Amino acid sequence: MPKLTLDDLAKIREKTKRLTTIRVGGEYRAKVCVHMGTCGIAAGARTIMNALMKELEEREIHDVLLTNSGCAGLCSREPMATVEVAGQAPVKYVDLTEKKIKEIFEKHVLGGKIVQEYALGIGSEKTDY
Amino acid sequence: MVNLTIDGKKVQIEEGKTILQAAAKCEIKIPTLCYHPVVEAYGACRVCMVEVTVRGKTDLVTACNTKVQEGLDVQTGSERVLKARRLNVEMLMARAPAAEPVQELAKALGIEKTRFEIKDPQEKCILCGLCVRACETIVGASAISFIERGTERKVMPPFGEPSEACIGCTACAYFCPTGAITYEDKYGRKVIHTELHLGPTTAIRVPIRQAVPMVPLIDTEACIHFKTGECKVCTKVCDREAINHDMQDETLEVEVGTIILASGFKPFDAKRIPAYGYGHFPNVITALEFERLVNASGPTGGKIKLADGTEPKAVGIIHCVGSRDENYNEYCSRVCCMYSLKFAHLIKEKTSADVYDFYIDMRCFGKGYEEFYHRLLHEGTKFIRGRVSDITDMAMTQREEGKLIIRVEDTLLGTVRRIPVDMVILATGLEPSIDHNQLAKIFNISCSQDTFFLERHPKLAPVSTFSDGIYLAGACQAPRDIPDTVAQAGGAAAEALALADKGTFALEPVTAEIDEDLCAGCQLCVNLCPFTAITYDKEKGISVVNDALCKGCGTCVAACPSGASHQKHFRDSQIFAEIEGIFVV
Amino acid sequence: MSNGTFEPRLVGFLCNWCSYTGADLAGTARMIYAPNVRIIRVMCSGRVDPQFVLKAFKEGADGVLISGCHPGDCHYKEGNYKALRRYKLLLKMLDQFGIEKERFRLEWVSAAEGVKFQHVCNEFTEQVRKLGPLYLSKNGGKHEQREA
Amino acid sequence: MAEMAKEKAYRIHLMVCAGTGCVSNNAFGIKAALEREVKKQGLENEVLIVTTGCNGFCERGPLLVVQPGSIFYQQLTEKDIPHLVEEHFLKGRPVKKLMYTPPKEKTPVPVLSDIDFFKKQVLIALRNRGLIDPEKIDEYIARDGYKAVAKALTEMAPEQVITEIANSGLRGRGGAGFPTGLKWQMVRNAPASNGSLKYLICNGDEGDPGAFMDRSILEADPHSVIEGMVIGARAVGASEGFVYVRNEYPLAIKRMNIAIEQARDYGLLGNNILGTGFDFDIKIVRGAGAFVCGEETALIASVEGRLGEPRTRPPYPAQSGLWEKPTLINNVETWANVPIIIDRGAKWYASIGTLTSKGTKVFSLVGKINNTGLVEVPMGIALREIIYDIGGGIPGGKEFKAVQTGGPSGGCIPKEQLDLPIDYESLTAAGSMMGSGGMVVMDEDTCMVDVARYFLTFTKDESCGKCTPCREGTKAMLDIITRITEGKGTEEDLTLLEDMAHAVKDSSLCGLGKTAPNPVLTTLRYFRNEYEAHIRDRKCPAHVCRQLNVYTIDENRCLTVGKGCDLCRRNCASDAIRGAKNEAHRIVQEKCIKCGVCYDVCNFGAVKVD
Amino acid sequence: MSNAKPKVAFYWCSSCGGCEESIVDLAEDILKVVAAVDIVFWPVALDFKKKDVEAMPDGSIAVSFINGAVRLSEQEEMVKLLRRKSQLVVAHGACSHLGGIPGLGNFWNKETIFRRAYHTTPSTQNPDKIVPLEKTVLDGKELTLPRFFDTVYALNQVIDVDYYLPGCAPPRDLILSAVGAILEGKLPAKGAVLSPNKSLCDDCDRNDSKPEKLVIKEIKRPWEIMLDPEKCFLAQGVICMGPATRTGCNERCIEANMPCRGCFGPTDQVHDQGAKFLSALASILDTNDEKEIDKIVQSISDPAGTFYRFSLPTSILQRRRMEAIK
Repeated sequence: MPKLTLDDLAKIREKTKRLTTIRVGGEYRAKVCVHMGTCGIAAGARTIMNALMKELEEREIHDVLLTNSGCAGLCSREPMATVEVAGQAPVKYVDLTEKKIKEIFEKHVLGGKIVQEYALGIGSEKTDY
Repeated sequence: MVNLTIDGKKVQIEEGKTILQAAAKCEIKIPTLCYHPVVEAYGACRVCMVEVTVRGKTDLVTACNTKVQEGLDVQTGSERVLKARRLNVEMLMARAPAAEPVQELAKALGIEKTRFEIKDPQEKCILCGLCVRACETIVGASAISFIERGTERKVMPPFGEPSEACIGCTACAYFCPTGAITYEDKYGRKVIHTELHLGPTTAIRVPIRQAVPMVPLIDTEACIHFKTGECKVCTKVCDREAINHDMQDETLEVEVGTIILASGFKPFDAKRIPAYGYGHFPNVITALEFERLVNASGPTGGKIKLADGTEPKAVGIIHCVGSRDENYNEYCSRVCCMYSLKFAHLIKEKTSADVYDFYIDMRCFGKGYEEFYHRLLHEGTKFIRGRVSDITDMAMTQREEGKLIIRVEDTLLGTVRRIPVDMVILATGLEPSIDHNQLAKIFNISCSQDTFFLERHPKLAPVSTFSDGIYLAGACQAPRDIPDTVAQAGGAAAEALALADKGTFALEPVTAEIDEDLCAGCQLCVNLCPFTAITYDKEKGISVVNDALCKGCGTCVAACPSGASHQKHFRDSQIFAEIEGIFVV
Repeated sequence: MSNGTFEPRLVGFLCNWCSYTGADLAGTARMIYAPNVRIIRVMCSGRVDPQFVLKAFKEGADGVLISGCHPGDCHYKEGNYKALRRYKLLLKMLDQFGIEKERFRLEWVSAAEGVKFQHVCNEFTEQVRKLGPLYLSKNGGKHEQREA
Repeated sequence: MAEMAKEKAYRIHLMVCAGTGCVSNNAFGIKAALEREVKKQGLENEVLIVTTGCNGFCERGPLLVVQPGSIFYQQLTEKDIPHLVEEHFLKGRPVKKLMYTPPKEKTPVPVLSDIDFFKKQVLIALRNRGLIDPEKIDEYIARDGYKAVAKALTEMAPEQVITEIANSGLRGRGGAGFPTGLKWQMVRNAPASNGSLKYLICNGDEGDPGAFMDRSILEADPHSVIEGMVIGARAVGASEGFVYVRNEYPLAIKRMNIAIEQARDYGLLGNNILGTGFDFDIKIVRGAGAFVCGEETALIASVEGRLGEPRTRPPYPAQSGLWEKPTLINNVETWANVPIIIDRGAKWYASIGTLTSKGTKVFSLVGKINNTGLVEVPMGIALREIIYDIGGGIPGGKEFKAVQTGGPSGGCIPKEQLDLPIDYESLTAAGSMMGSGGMVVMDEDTCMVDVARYFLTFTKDESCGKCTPCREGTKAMLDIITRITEGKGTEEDLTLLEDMAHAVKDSSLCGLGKTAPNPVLTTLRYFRNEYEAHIRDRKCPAHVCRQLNVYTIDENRCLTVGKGCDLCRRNCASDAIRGAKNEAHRIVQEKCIKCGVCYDVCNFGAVKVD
Repeated sequence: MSNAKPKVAFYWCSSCGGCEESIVDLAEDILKVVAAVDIVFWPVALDFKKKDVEAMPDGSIAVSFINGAVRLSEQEEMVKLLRRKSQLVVAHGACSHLGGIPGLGNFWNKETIFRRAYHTTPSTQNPDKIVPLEKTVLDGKELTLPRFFDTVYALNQVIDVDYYLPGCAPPRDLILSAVGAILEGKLPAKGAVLSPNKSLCDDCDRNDSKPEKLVIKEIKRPWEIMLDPEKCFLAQGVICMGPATRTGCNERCIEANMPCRGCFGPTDQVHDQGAKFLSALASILDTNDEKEIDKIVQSISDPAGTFYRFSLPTSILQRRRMEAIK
């Protein structure tokens, strides 16, 4: 009995690949950017970030890029996040709560359907990286 | 077979041979320095470089370790070759200006002096590595190696300390082509005639020039292979592949009808008499050593020399060393007087030395012997009757300075004398060569008290033994000289042949017999028999006498507790009758 | 005895190879020695059965001599050593029988030692002569009325 | 079975370069600071800190690459970290001042792939550099690691593997450029005497001064070497392999050891690899760092525990190598190329490079160049591209003079040949060689005679001393060159030097000796005028050979500008300067020992050198 | 003398009585004997007097079994009488066969024995130095005692003996077969010892345990060592007379883990059991060194008594020479 079979090798590869995809800048289905300037953090961006991390972790999703950025300039509507599904224009969501972001994640990030009610606008600006 | 061309000459040679070997085959000389036929080629000195062309590709390679290839075209003296070779030799001249082979090579290549910096004009080592390779691959000791690298490279034992791995074989010095390695015998005993090598010289040798069969043997005590498991150089140089290191002593069982024992003698070990200083004074030598010294095929070509190579001015010959002496051997060794006289004669003949013979009495028993003695008396040999007490180098007078002084009581003059001489020859006596008691047990024969073999009868059966079919010849029976030995050997051979021819021999009439009906099988007699003639028959439960082995001593008969054993012609009843008869009167 | 001097009667068991030859040598060399020793030749001193010694004493010997080759010289290698062992034990036992040690002797005489044989004979004779007769038969033997 | 537990995902991966260069620049201090700050900001569940092997841009260490996005931070100090962590990782604002700004430019280039140094590189051997933690086999596997082994062991016959390697056109990266496929075929065909024992060796004895690509691969991606070796072992039928690493590479040894352990744990080494019944294992042999042990026969002797000195070839190691068994010996970089060739196919590989030289080559770019570091470029790239595009040109605006490739065994290539395509044949034709990939750039201030002296000093010191020409010849040549640099050279010396260089090249036993004269020969070839200047004019045009310099003092300047500061006189070791404070000074040439101290200490430029 | 049953006489001389016991020990087999023969004289068991025997015609007794050595004139007289009256005389047991244990008295004579017995034994109180006298006149009447000989005799040294039953005492089966042979008239040649003419080793179970080289380095007495019950006694260094002793005893001593003491006497070929055993023993001593020989000899404390335990009167020397002792 070998210590490792071909299947095992493939499994390890797949798993680790998912965990390290962000390093190689491969294909992402979506990019979520949480705006985490001082204003954002004060308004609860941390909760949004944590909620998103938890979603990614629980669903074992590795092809969604989760980033943060500084203040988006619309401090009154914080917490804010920008969702950019591959091939589509980025969408900015404002006044987020944990519940809201979960819904957005479910519907927009995974489902590809924009959650209109939370969105600020579409196609505003692109996040750099 | 591979075909190649060397300097235009076509050569055919077996595959696997080197260009150097191929060149040798067609008598083209390629110079070498680090090459030795028995050591694996190293390719370090680069003077054997030749230009080879194969399949259109030309390159410089070392001839010593480049194997031949089909179609190889070799140039041993092209400009490119010579340029490289000259430069290498020139560089070696700078490294080792005192190395003669390099100088010779340079001369041959037309190099007069080196253009490179000479560090040490005395240096001889060319770093060819033969010593290192010999020590590693031939000796198997790896006691020396290169240390440092580049120009700092040198041959050293580990850490530059005397190495425990060194077995002192001096192979390194032997292989060194430039004499850069020397050695000194620090730990051996003070060698007699250091330059003469009276002992064995090499591990593989013909034992003596008159050896039969005239073939070399390997001294396993001295052979490096038996010390380290390596070497086997001899097998590499023996074309006939006649050398086999794996040979073991083997026991051969040969069935024979008769046996002649001729185990010979060994000379008395002169070291047993410390007062004579043998082994201490280099110029005190034994008779055998003198024989070797005076032998025309010996190390000095027959010249009589002292340890320092000079000729002696006075020589003392001491008779009866180890013979006629109750401290060592009581018997007379018979031959010493005559060979001592021969020595005296030879010394007189070859040198102008005074010869002193110290004797107890002259035993010139043979034909013409006495006449020889008389001749010596006329030749001026000084005979001094008396046993030498000791030999010393403690001079008491000017005349004795640097001499060996023999102290002796001259019994004819009745005074103690001190005779200064340069060389002392000890006329060592004869002793049985091997353990005769053990041999006697094997052959069912006896030894006399002096441990020489005992003949059956001194007059009636002088070459026979108590075992029928076993005969004695030569000094194993008693000290004797060559004519006597030859005569006795002839007698023994005749007896042996006569018996073998006859095919049968008469049993002793006086043997023991065991009465089957009376023997209870107590086995007490079995071990008594010195001739192992009695065996216990387990099945019958009785002991049985082998008539052919029984010599009829009757010991078993005397011991048989149940009276079952009888001795023919010496029955109990016969002896009882004899006893009774004595007192009839 | 008639002239008042006691002439001991001695028995000698001599080995064929050394002592008997030695005795022979003494004879051929015309040596003069005491005639008291009656010689019985055996092949080897190892052949001498203690019964022979007892028998000799019983039959009237005043002394018994066993003679063989010197140790190490035995024609049969070790027969003389066996003789020696038996002699030692027998000597002790004879003492218990009231026979003096001096009446029983073991000697090594080689074929060349005619002189020694002469010497042994003379000495042994004198030795036993000093002890006087053994008179064994007087109170041994068959049941006799002498008891009375 | 590998542990398949669910692992935590992080949104940011910090790839801290832990190559030897960065480590010596406090990479671990940076790493510790990062950990500290990340924890302080409560980001430990979001940010993963990874130590990677050498990133290549060693000039700029310590380095940090932030993923996603490949933001390249350089020349970090511990002080920078709190700010960096807060700004970038917490607040998402990359810190521009810690990014790389190319020379002559003002704006930093944030993304690694946009940096010139990286832009022109093609990473094959170094494909995983900076992307994986070399101490984690899973990360290697994630990068398609051990996929090639699986393929070679299960889908390909040994002959196919060899054919694939042969077709790829891969050539030995150790320097000589022997076709790898052919070598493998030789080992495979070698009759294995005494059973079927064959050995594999990975030559990691990187001895060229300034070369560190092997070390870098071993540190950054040890598994690629292991994988290559397993494939090689399968192809030639070997069951035991040795990785020969010089003891001066402790980090490489440590990472290799960890990698071997991990591979064994996963059954990728040892018995029954991947259930295919194939057995192979690797041991590490540490070399004592003798340059000559890079020579394969010397290396084998060293592995065997003997004196590391070369022997005559043939027999080649492929026929009779380690313990006289057929032995496949390849360089680290060669082995690292193997898995990807098997994985992606010979055709893909052969598409890179030139007609005769396929694939890429890793060079260590050092010397008078802006971007010192490790670069992997496709074969055929022009020297100019490497030096000016990747290397960023010569610092201080000086003029390029020559580039020395192939280390001490290589030669100098002058600026006339800057457009020389880098491949085996071109380099050899230019009198140099590919070597293991050292590339030393020289500018106008370099004396080529001195360069030759420098390399000869190295080869003389590193010569094992076995064969006469190398041992005595390098020394003799060095003596001559030293004479020349001291102004004592003659025309005959030049002839003798040239003769000797040819003879040593011709008659030396091993590659070391055969190539040792290369620096001499190429400098003679391209810069003979410099030699002649040294001999005829007793001048060193670059003023490097101090013995040839003539120091004078501009008395006027000394007095007027420097006011006779007397500094030079006080510093003169040989009491060769006359003068006193407020006086003009002058140098007594007879006493001057040309140490140059006066020149160095003069603050007013009054000391002239000629 | 037409009585069908042969007449048988039993008599004991100087003996311990064990031989009488050996007859009683025949147990029920005695009844067969009694049934087959007419016992006419058996002083130990039946009330016959000397005069009854004298009254019998010469040769009227078929066989007389006489045990014990002859020590007294009375015994001499009685055995001579029985000889005259009997057709066959069988020496019954070691004492009459060889002299036996009483024969050890031959190391002394009457004078020394009396001195010891009546004067010097520690338990004796005899201030008047009274010794038994052959004739004593008491109240004018003369009382006689049999004369005590200086020497002990085996039976055949006093009368002619036809057969010998060896052993101390003779084992049952030997007696039975002897009686059987006599009754059936299947008798061997006159003078025969009614036991096989081989030494004990022939039957000894331990004979196979002898080592290849049977030698003795040191003599031990049985109580000095733990005797190996399987191994030859000589191999253990213990003196066993077996090799010099006639077999037929059923190795009773050996089975009791005691070495043979020689009660069956020597085989026919041997004149002197003690001398022969001495010779054998000395032969297997494992040394040629005179000093060591002396040492071993020294360790044998009583060679004569050991080797002649049962056979002194019939040995060549027969007895000690008293002249040398003062």
